[in-house]
Amino acid sequence: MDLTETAAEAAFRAEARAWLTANVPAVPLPSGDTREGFAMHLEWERLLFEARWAVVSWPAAYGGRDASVWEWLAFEEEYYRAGAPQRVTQNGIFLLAPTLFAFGTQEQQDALLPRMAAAQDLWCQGWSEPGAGSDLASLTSRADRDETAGGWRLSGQKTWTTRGAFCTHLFGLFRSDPASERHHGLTYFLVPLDAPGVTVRGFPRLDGDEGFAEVWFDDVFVPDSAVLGGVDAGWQVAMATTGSERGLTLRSPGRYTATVDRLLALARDHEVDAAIEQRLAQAWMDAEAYRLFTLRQVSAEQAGRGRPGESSLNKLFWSELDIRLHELALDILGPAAELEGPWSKGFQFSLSGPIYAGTNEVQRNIVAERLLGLPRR
Amino acid sequence: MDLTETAAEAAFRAEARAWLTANVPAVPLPSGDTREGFAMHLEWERLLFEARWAVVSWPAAYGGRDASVWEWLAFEEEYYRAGAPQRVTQNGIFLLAPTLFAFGTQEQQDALLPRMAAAQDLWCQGWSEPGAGSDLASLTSRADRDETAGGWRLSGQKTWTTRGAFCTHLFGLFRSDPASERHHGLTYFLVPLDAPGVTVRGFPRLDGDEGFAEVWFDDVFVPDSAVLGGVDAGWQVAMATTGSERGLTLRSPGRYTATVDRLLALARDHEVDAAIEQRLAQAWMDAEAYRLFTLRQVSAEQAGRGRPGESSLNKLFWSELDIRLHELALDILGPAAELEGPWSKGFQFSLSGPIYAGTNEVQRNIVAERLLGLPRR
Amino acid sequence: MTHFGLPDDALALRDGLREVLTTACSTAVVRAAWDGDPCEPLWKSLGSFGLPGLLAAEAVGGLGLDELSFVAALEEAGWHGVPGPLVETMSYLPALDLPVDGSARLAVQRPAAVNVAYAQVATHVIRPYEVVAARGAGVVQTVDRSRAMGALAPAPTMTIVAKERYDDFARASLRATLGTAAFLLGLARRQVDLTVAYVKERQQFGVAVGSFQAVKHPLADAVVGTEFAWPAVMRAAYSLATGDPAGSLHVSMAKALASDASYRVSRVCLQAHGAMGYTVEYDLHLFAKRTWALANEWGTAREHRAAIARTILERNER
Amino acid sequence: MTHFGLPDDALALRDGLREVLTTACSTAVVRAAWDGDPCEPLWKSLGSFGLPGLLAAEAVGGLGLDELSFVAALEEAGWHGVPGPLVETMSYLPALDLPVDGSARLAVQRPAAVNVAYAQVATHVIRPYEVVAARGAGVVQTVDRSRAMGALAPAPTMTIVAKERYDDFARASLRATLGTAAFLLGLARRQVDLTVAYVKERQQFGVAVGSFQAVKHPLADAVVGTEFAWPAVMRAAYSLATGDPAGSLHVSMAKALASDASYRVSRVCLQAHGAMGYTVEYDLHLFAKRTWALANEWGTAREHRAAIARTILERNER
Repeated sequence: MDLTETAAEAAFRAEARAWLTANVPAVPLPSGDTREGFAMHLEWERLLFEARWAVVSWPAAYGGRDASVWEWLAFEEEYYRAGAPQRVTQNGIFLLAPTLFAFGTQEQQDALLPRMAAAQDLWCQGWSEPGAGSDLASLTSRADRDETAGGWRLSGQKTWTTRGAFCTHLFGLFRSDPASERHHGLTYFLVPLDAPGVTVRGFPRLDGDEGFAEVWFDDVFVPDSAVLGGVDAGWQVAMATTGSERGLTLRSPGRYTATVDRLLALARDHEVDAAIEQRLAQAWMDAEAYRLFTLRQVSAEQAGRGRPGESSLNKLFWSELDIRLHELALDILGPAAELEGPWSKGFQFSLSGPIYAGTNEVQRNIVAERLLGLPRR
Repeated sequence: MDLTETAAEAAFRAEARAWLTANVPAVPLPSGDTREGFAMHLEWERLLFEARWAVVSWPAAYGGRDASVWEWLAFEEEYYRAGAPQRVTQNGIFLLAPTLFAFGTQEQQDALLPRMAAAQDLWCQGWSEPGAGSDLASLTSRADRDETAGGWRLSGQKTWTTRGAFCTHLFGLFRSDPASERHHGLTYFLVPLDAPGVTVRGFPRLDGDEGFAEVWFDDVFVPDSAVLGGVDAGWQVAMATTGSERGLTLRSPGRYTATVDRLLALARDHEVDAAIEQRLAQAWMDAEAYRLFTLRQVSAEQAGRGRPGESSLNKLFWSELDIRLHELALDILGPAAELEGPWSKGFQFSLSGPIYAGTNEVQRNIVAERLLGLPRR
Repeated sequence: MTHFGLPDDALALRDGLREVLTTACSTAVVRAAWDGDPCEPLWKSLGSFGLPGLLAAEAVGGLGLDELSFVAALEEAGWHGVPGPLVETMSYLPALDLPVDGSARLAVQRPAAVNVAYAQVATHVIRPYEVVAARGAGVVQTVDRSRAMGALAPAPTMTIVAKERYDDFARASLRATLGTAAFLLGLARRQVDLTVAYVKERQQFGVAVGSFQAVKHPLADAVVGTEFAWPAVMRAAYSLATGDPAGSLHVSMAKALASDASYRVSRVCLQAHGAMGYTVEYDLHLFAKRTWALANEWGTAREHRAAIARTILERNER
Repeated sequence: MTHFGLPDDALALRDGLREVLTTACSTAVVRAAWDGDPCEPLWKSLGSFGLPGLLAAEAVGGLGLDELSFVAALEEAGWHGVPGPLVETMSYLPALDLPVDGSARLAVQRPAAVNVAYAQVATHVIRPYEVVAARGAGVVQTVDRSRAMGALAPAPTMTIVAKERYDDFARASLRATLGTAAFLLGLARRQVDLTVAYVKERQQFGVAVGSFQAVKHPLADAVVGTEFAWPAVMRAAYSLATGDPAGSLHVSMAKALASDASYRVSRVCLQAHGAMGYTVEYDLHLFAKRTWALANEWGTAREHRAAIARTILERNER
């Protein structure tokens, strides 16, 4: 057990803090889930990239700093503490990139990662379909082999694609073996959204922002190089990514400790009684407990002692924590809670937490079955 | 809508209050779930019977007062307000008796009800078996036809029989059609526990009192007159009784409003902050809401407007309310909560609420399927 | 004889209103209100039905009904998500000399509040002891956009309320609190109905998702909450109708239980819908967002519980 | 390099203790403690292992280990439900000149408390700044009878604590709070283990009840609670071991989270057992009742949260 920051880590943190202090916009950007806001966030992404803060844990060759996971956590902590903009590139750099590093060919990595880091290619995720949500393995989008052209023809529909209307590329699963069922016979494809036959329609989320898209594929040709990790091996490849989505790469602890700091500031501006104080203390503890759990989880994984179901524990906790933090803020605001603003917006966003990245119902099954060993139905 | 008490109701209430004030023991009796305490409670039951307060809603011929359900509710309110002893006869008068009134022959009613009211016959319930709890229909205790002797021979084992070690009779379900499955082919029997072949072993509950019994039947003969409501019709007959158990006859609102009064008195003896005050207000509201819900439920049933699943709503609410009330008391007591006393004892008892009379898991299924119409699995 | 239930005339009124609203208040109408539409045809229908003046005396054209009919009607209105300041209009009209035909729409400025909900569509704004015949200036967006708020424009005409009507105003405030509780339970019922329909239909893993205990049990628990809040609303209505001195306590209880129960329903129903509930293209959000706003309007659950605690801790000290 | 996890020596100690307790502390031993048995053989085994003096200096025969080993050992002791004032003895021995071989058993009289838990089996009772070598007189029964309480008998020998050891006493109090948190999580782990075994075995409706979401999901949620409390216990142990000035804050957090999480586990596990958990003939209650007692001992979750609130609301005002 050692929680002291090394000199190098401290220096890394200090550098990040100084840069963020100097560069984070004084006035928060408009939501990155609207067309105008997205464009402004892209500028921010490019600024981050130029200063080599876009992908700190990546190799320097791809625009990163080869940061350790501890440095990455420190960066995230500073990032949220500084109130820096949301990362509209996150589905690429946090969800696709780990899969590319693990399964991509050298050519794929060299071609895709630098452009992703620089926010030139903007990636969205194509998992869900109208009939395949929690039951992802029931997906029906097809990839038909085109031997002549040396590639595949995609057809079908994806939906709930976050920021799909603003992105340039999609990664997703398609059924490449027409005789297959469930999680067999699927392939992980990388698809440019300007390919002929692709239609994208943005549609609004709960808070009214156009944060979702439906994507239709009508006989869309992609070459063999668009396959990530092997034909018919898509499920295994995709599961590596959903693990990342559930676990800490998407939800770094700094996000919640920063939210709690804002919550405490809000409480100081209002009269709060002992009932609220109890909940404030709980909020502070929970965010801190999430940070400590994450440190433990990372340490265990590094020591090869990770446990099954751990990323589901993580996901259950942060998704419910996020809602509790916002509920507490709204309770402090009282009748003013209904006004549009960061807390009401954050509350609405928090409600998606128990739904996306595998519903919490599915996560509870995983904890019960894989961590505790209870029988499947 | 009319919540005014009639003159007759008010007089009835006043008479009950006066009698209770004069007769309720000044020092609470020891637990009726121990052998010594049970005997003292029987004396109380006989006192109640002599003053015609044992079974107020029954016909005068059987020892009652022909009280309306409103009068019965008023009596219960006064009973709990006075801190009167627990009703150790309740499984007979509240669970079996409604079934006897509905399904018993005139002979059965005349023979059994007066003795039950007078606490001469003491009835326990024989539903659960070691392998049949929530899944009551899986019970395996048998009733084999003995045509020669004109009756039945019972064999098998019942368990979790409340106060079984102190009772004289048992009512329960036995499989009378050996070829039957699930809820078919069961018969409802009335069995004296001194019949040859019956063995009873008391065993302790969570609070250490000998409140449960296992009952073994080894070729126990009972005559045809021991059948209640028809051979092979036991399931339908029994369901009428479990409805009573879940619903208001077992848990009258006066019980919780009286508990809340004691809770408020406890709070006045301790320093409580706003967090506790919020919970006290919630406790008061919940007990009151339970009372109002019950009034509505009774009114609807009297008007023939009862809904499926209503008794499950009722059971879910009182069982969880009872725990919350006791948790709050223990929280107010703090470190003193662990001392044996009425609140810690009541807390332990409250924990059985979500388990007995059909687990709350089963009740939630019933609400979802019968009231809301969701599909069965 | 004791009877706990809505009287037949209240039930008949509710059924009649249901018929009116089924045609006059589709979700398309609610969505129009989100875009600022004052929904004149809807209010005209409501006026013809007599709803705004439900509590007003028959002498001035009202229906002269009591609070039991009032909560029966508002629960139904909540199910339909009627946009606009219906609760406030119905509650305050009996205290004022204004038309009961739906042409007067009354918004209420709550103590210490800068902005007024429905300021854009109201004809009058009521403040403690004055009535301003004006609409709001500037729009402050709320999560439920049909409740868009605004600060008050300088008042062209203003009426100071006469002292002898102060009691009427206090009563109107209690009624508005109670009516909001009833409206919330209607919103909750609608959300449950939408959810039941959805989870019976939606298939995953080869079965309807509504067959999973993970969906059934939270929904059952949420329904327990609303089922036990509704009798409290009925009781408070009866107390106001009969002049029970504990009326204010009963109204607080009704509002606290309804706020919490309907909020919980909104959470469970959203979750049961999965991603489907998380887009404004689907209707659920219309009812969820109104729930979030109204749960905190006319006293939050915490405020009402605090008031109750003061009463019960004192009362029992006697 | 940053590493968040128990050091190898703490893990080895825990594994060794597990071996000792598996033979020395069966549930039969815990049940004997319920009947007033002071469990001498168990304490002799603990003494041989060195547990009572785990934190005491090697110079006086202790193991000289730190709080990380302390919480590792106590979590394991909690799993076995070790009866007697183990946490208190381990916490206070370093502050006193008493044998570390298990013959000295220290009970602690908490401020303002009349009765002392374990008064019947302790050799010494510690009060703010005095140590009484005496056992309690009279028995006050508690829900967990292995914790029977008593008022103190007139003290034959009493030692006033020297002023220069006040800091040691303050440290002992923090350690006892932390150790109780660790013990609670061990109790919780045991209850989960019992429950998992039971619901895998128990059949209803033709399947193991553990296959129902109604059983799985509450259990999963309860385990989330303990899984997130344990790192807080580790962190607080690390803070005490390294003299972190925020040690007291971290101990409060550990105790508050452990109290709530283990209480919740006790409720969910009892419910998952159905009637089986509701008899003292089955073992579950031994661990549940200790949980209920310890959740409120050395500060309730509410008290610790209140302390945390004071700190964080002030700290951030700087």
